[in-house]
Amino acid sequence: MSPLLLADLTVFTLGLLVGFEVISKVPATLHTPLMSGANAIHGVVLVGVMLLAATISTPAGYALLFVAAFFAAMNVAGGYVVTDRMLAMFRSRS
Amino acid sequence: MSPLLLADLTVFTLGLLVGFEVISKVPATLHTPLMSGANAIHGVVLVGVMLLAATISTPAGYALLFVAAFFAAMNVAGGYVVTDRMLAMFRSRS
Amino acid sequence: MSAFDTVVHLIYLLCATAFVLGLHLMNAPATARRGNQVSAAGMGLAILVTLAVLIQGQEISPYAAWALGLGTAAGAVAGLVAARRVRMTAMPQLVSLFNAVGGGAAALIALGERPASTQAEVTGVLDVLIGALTFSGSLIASGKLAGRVPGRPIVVPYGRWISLGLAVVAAVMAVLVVGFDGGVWALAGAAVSALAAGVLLTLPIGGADMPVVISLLNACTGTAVAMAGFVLESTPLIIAGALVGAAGAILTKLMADAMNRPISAIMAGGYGTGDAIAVAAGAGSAPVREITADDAAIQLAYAGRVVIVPGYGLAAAQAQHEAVALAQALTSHGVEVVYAIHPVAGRMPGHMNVLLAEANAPYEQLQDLEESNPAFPRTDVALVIGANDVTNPAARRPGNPVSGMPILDVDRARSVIVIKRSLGHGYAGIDNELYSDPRTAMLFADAKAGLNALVAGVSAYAS
Amino acid sequence: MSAFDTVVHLIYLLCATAFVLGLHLMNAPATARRGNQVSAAGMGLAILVTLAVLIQGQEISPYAAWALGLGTAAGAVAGLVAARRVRMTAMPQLVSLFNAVGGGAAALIALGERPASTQAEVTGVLDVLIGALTFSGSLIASGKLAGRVPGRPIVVPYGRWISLGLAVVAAVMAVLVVGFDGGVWALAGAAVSALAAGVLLTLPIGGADMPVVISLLNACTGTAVAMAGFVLESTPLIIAGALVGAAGAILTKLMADAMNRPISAIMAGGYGTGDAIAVAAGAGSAPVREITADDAAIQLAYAGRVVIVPGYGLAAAQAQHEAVALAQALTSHGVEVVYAIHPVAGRMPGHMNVLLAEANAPYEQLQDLEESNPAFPRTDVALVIGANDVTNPAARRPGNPVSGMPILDVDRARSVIVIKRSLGHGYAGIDNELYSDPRTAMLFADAKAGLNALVAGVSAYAS
Amino acid sequence: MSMTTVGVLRETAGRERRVAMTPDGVVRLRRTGVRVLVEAGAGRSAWFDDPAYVEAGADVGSREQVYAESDILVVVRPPDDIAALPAGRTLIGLLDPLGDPGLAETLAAQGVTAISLDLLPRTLSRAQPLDALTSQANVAGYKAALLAAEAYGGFFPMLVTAAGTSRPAQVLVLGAGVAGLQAIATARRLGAQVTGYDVREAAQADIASTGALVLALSDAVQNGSDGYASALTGDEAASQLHSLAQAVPRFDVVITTAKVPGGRSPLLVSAEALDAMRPGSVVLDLGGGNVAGSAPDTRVVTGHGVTVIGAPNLASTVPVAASTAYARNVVAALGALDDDELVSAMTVRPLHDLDKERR
Amino acid sequence: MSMTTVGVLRETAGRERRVAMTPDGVVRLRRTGVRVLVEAGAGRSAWFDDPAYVEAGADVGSREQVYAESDILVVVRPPDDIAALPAGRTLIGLLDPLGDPGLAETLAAQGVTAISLDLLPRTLSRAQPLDALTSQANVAGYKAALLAAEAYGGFFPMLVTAAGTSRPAQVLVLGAGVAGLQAIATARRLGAQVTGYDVREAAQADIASTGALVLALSDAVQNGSDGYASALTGDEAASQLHSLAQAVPRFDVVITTAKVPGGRSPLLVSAEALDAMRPGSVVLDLGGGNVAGSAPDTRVVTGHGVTVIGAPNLASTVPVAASTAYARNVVAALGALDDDELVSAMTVRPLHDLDKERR
Ligand SMILES: NC(=O)c1ccc[n+]([C@@H]2O[C@H](COP(=O)([O-])OP(=O)(O)OC[C@H]3O[C@@H](n4cnc5c(N)ncnc54)[C@H](OP(=O)(O)O)[C@@H]3O)[C@@H](O)[C@H]2O)c1
Ligand SMILES: NC(=O)c1ccc[n+]([C@@H]2O[C@H](COP(=O)([O-])OP(=O)(O)OC[C@H]3O[C@@H](n4cnc5c(N)ncnc54)[C@H](OP(=O)(O)O)[C@@H]3O)[C@@H](O)[C@H]2O)c1
Ligand SMILES: NC(=O)c1ccc[n+]([C@@H]2O[C@H](COP(=O)([O-])OP(=O)(O)OC[C@H]3O[C@@H](n4cnc5c(N)ncnc54)[C@H](O)[C@@H]3O)[C@@H](O)[C@H]2O)c1
Ligand SMILES: NC(=O)c1ccc[n+]([C@@H]2O[C@H](COP(=O)([O-])OP(=O)(O)OC[C@H]3O[C@@H](n4cnc5c(N)ncnc54)[C@H](O)[C@@H]3O)[C@@H](O)[C@H]2O)c1
Repeated sequence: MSPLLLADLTVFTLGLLVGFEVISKVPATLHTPLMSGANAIHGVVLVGVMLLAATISTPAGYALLFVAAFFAAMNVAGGYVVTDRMLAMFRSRS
Repeated sequence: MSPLLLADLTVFTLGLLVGFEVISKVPATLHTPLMSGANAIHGVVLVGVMLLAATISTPAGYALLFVAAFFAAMNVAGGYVVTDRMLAMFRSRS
Repeated sequence: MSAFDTVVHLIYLLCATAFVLGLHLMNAPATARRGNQVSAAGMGLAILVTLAVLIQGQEISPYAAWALGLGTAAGAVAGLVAARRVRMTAMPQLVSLFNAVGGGAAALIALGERPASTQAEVTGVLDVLIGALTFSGSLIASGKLAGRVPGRPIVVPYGRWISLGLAVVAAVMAVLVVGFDGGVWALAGAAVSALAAGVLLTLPIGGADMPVVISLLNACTGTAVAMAGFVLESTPLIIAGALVGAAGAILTKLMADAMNRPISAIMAGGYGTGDAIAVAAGAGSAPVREITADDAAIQLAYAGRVVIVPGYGLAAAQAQHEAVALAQALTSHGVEVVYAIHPVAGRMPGHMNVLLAEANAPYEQLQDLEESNPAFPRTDVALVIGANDVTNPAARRPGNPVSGMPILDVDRARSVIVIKRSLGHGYAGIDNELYSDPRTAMLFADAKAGLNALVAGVSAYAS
Repeated sequence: MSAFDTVVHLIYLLCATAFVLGLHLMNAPATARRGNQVSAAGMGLAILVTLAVLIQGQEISPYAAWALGLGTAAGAVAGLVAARRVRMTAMPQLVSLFNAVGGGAAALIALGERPASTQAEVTGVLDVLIGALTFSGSLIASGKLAGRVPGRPIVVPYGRWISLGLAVVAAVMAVLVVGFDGGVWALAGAAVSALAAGVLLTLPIGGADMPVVISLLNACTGTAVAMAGFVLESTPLIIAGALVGAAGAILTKLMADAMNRPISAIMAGGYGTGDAIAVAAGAGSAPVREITADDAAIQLAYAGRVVIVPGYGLAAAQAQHEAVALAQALTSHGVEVVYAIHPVAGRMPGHMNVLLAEANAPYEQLQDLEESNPAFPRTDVALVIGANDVTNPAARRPGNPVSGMPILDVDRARSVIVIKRSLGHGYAGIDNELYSDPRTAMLFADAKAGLNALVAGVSAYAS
Repeated sequence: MSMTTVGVLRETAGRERRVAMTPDGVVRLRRTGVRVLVEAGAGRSAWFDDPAYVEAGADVGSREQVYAESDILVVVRPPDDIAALPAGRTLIGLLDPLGDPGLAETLAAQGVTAISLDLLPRTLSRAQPLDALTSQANVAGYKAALLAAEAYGGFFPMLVTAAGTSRPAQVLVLGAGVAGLQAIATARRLGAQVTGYDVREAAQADIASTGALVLALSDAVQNGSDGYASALTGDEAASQLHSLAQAVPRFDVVITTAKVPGGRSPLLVSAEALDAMRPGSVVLDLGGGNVAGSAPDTRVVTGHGVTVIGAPNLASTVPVAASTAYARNVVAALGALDDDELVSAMTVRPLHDLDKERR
Repeated sequence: MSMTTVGVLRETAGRERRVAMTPDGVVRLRRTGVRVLVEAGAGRSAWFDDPAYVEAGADVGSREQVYAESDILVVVRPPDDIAALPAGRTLIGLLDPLGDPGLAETLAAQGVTAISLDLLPRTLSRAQPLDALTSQANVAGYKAALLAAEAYGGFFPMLVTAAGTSRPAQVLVLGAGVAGLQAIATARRLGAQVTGYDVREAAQADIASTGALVLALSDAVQNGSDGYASALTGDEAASQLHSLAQAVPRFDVVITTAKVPGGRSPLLVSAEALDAMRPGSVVLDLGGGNVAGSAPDTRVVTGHGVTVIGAPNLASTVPVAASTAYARNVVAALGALDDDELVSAMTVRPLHDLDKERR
């Protein structure tokens, strides 16, 4: 295995560990917003799509790129906004 | 910065994040055992001392190595055993 | 490594830290919103930095730039509009949709990138498989919740065998890609079989279990994104993907636990028929909405005015001390609390008074029917503890055993939480329409245990 | 990278995961011991694998091998013997000693390794500075707890100026090492100034604050180890070091919070005079041991038999409902609970009965003096709630206001927890020797609030 | 029937301290546009004096005036000058037509419409505000516990004091209807350890819901759904009496409240059971006839030192509470005169009519 | 003094139902090797019959026999045939030497040693088991609340029922010593809303510790440390009486328990205050002289319908509890005869001696 892959694997493992530990006892009311918040985070795939763009040079590739960018951007933008709307319910008592 | 250093830094950061997240609301009774348990973990410095041994070839180095090994081994062995003794109080009720 | 690259890497690390911090803050109601904002800030930074990388590298073709720009703009607008417009109740299906496109994007990355190494081939195949499965599965889940796909479990004939077949096909394709440089067509084949598998896995699961399934698919997307990170050798994708993958998995377990359903049973399918959990008490009862003690506790803690309506069940469970403890906890948290006592609640005149006096409820907080009824419309939560007949709106209609009895107008409160053990009847032996009121949520528990959980919840989650 | 290297790296990763899992499990009493075992297993594996690396590499000189082997063996034996022999009460100072040697080892690594790069130089200096400071600081802390160094805060004249001077020296040495290849002597200079600083920082801090200081030094050692990992480019050291550094920091904050002392105030020194916290009530009162509600809850939950001794303070706080709720929680957790009622507890005959009957304490659990006294020796915890005179052992001696009054023999129970607001007197107006009994722990709180915290604790920490 | 004047009569029965209408009730009636005419001194023994009635909006007059001017006359118990009632009037009260069938005949002969609140169909939810049997039984049950505590020579509660520990009194309540449950609750408040018993199985959960212990006997368990017990057969009664005789002696205080609608109250505590009890024990008979040798409104001490108190009309000894509740029942009844189902059920008819209907 | 026989006399005071020794006490005494001789019928009105004493190990004999054979005679209240007491005997009881100085002279003249439990130094912790004043006041306070509830025409508790809502009775307890606190606690158990008042400042916390409300008046607050109140000056008393007259009328039930050791019980409820109370209110005077117009063991109803009950000796009406506790006090006293400090304090001496000592 390449040292780079090993380093990536280390990072991946530690990422998993952080993920496991970061969710503690959460009230059920927060389950859905938390899921939605996590969903927004994997919108980071947009960064991947942007990096991919640099390597693309065929018409089929452009189409694929467009769709991927559309998908990823939708994930990011919609994800954060909808989570925020859910959480707006928890502002301090009226 | 070298890519290796960057990778190490990434790992270090993630290690910190895991460390921050892994301690949740702990009853005060466990504070001391938990500190002791964490203390045992940094006994991993023994691994470092072992790796260091491969690079040492001077008499002063050997002395330093002996002391370092003594220190690290004491940390590891004593750390785990004393923690275990503390925690033995928590075995299920008599 | 250039200084620019170093800075980029460090910033990516900062973004990853923001994601972790964001999720951390989202564990508690008081900080949850700030958590989401921290996470979003990290995301914005990551995107900006990547933009800088693209500009600095100058390798991107103009067409690709256009495709990227237009796609991103259109996707962002679509996401924003959908997120802003959606009704509260439709949010879960929208989240599922966002999850689907996220998985889709991850899969497309692997389809678009020429694998540079065996590592990239392996992770690429994994990316495509997981991403495609998530894509179709999440779409079905979203459709079920939205009612576009029937919510009831759909049994596909020979579903297990077909799934097995699809798995074999996917495996063969994967081997072709990795071992024999099968190229894009094998990859596409893998994608198609994963898409089919996603549909097949989600169809048999009932609507009630969908939130858990969506959470599971969310974790899968995280994993797919991490795989995409391996393909692209991009640290932020790996970290964020792994983070969401693991956090999503834990969350899925918590959600399944809260519903008291093992994940394996959920995935086996066949349970849950609608968008609410129906608990049948007898013939002809309408579906009711269930609530957990945690949720109820938060609702109570964040209320301005709570009216406690005790009934025979409070006496049967001898839960008067717990009821008063809850009232005290709420009062000390700034909530206005009164007890509304119906003239015939319980089984003897003054039954509730005897109990509440024993538990030292202040006399000033005890109201009878005439005092309490006018105030229900400005009450945030009516908490009905083991009372039934004395809250039954059927009393307002002639022709049934409780007709003509004055009732406590709990159904005029902004929301109602009912603690009882089941949908069982009260003394009069008739169904209570209150329970199927959309504003009513049922906390099925023995009154004593239920109230204890509420007290614990209020002290845990109230800031 | 060779297959061997790959496997080694993966195993190191596994070990790091074991450390995390171990700490995770140590968060709850029921799993804590298993957590330590998981962590130890990971450590064993890491050492074995490193041994394999050494053997496989065959680069080690025989002298080095001997030095390593002998040092390790001697250190392990010393550690094991100390850990096995130490009395329960002396454990904290031993932990501090282990922490000292850990930090020392980390510092020695940087002294021993020839820096290969600027990176190694920077991290090496950091390693030496932090490691040396931890070494001396932990030794002082350990000495204070053991009584070898006086426990009271020791004020060094011009301490602040000396510290500043040391910091400047250390900085200069660091610059020499990194910027001007200052070599081993500059490094040693840095080490010496850090050693001195460690002493200087710890001396002014009082014995009562030592546990927090040790935890902080523990976090420092973690960081030093991580730095050593950078020097050696060893991933397991980096991960484990960072893990302990961060976890130790959080833990330090939790400990300081539990003692209600800001960390900054602790580090400023001057507070805490012995190994127990003394709260002065009047002239001539002996030091008493304080306990947090969390600890008390665990002690109660893990007891076999608990006797509740109510007194006037229970009545004054009107905490009868909370007392009974605690008894119920304990009973349902399998603990045997009775109430011991002294004939003149409270302010009127039968005062405690009236209160406990109101809260519905079962009559079978109420015992008077004759019934309860013989059973104290087989009682794990006597929980005294707002009672004072009726438990005062001074009554057994002539010559004071309570002489000759029969008392509840709580001091014959295996341990005693007393809930009251202060060391204030009872009706008879005299000190209570029970409070300075080594078996007694004081939970200073209003009875109602204290009992509420205990109920919450018992339900949270009881498995 | 145009309703104009409601007359309130002073009670004539001996020891009766209640009154059928209170000033509070007058206020409520006046709101419905009715004139209220109160006999002078009607409320005196319940501590409601005439000025209070006037202040509430009533007129006060002589008994003759009330008879002459009222369309509806309200009483607690039937007046003893019933012959003075002019024809065409309506009489509302607890007339006990089942216990005193002659009354119905007399009233019918006089042309008086009689509405008796004890004929109310109690299982109807909407009838609850009219339910005077419940409101009075509730008062009686409360007072029964007080009276028993008062008569008992020891403490009800457990008290640990410097002069020794008193164990809580053991109290047994037989019959767990309205009065029984309230007696249980009140005795429990005072700190006694209370056990309840009833022949109806459903009553066991009711007893438990007051926090008391349940005495479960296997004899003659009834599962009727209307909330009432029915008379036991001779065998059942004998077996029950025997089982209770075993249980009763370990109690310090026994309160009996058992009744059977339209029948004689069952005997629950036999002479043998009384003899087996400890000296100083107290037995209070609220049901009237539940205890061997008890007589209404008398205290007897048996040869073994057991005090037996007959107290069939305890509500009357808490006149303010009882009258206030009763007046609210009457106000509700006056407001329900257009409810044909209720009125027809409560109308007193001569016995033969009634019998016809019941069969 | 070689202790051989303890004699138990039947009480001779009117309405006195207690007895100085119970079978339970006899058992305890017998364990110390003492002979106990009980007058026949001594325990009857407290439900302890002669066979019970015999079973406990006592002998039963005639009054003459008891007088003749006993070394120590125990009573609750001084016997009226005190002249029959032979010289050289010891008499233990609640002899009230401060209230009846003549008794001391008589006993001294007869050569009888008299130990009066009401002279006990109550602040000594080890004296608590002997404290008969406390044990009897405790019983009296309990009974006072019961009696007041029984006499009151309404409910003590709040009850929401189909026949209306009854607000909880407002009860005021004046004087929060032993009896007052127990009265507060008992009335609270019954569900009343209770307020307490005492002239001693320390008593406020005691009242609050029973869960009751505190009535704080600014008049004549005392801070003495021995737990007793002292008599107020004329001005203080007048001002207190006035303030209480303002407060009293909003209560339904008032229980007074104020005493001053060795002095006359203070007047707390004036005739004006009584007149301002609502008809149906109840005032119970436990202190004896706390209420204008109250007389021992009588119930008076004022012109305004307020019932005033004089009840200075309520403990006697709960004879089992009172006698059991008293007997335990006596047993403790017999066991403490070697405690010189206690014995000397309790020994009755003719008034001039006593006066000398006190000054
Ligand atoms: N007050 C009186 O004088 C009197 C006398 C006789 C009859 N009644 C009649 O009794 C009724 C009183 O109405 P209500 O609303 O108080 O009571 P209810 O209508 O009888 O309903 C009581 C409810 O409590 C629930 N319950 C029972 N045990 C429980 C436990 N341990 N924990 C939680 N819930 C429990 C039962 O539902 P689950 O089984 O689902 O838990 C039941 O539906 C009226 O119909 C009234 O007419 C009143
Ligand atoms: N029973 C009777 O009949 C009677 C009558 C009169 C006098 N006494 C005398 O009263 C004494 C009774 O003994 P005891 O042990 O029950 O009580 P105690 O000796 O009077 O002590 C009560 C303790 O409760 C604590 N306290 C007060 N308020 C509190 C609150 N809100 N939360 C927690 N603790 C509180 C006080 O300590 P902090 O201030 O530190 O919190 C105090 O030391 C005896 O000396 C007895 O002789 C008894
Ligand atoms: N629907 C309502 O809201 C409502 C209103 C009032 C009363 N009730 C119900 O009506 C029922 C009767 O109440 P009540 O107080 O008028 O009854 P009651 O006065 O007729 O009888 C009193 C009790 O004695 C019991 N009893 C009779 N014979 C007995 C025997 N041999 N041994 C033991 N116990 C015996 C009865 O079961 C009853 O519980 C109760 O269940 C009550 O809850 C219902
Ligand atoms: N050391 C002990 O354990 C112990 C034992 C028994 C009693 N005590 C204490 O002794 C004290 C006296 O008890 P007691 O019941 O025998 O007292 P008591 O019978 O002499 O008087 C009853 C109460 O009346 C109050 N009083 C007197 N004059 C008053 C006035 N003008 N206005 C209002 N209140 C007035 C007194 O303050 C007292 O509280 C109490 O504080 C009690 O707690 C202590």
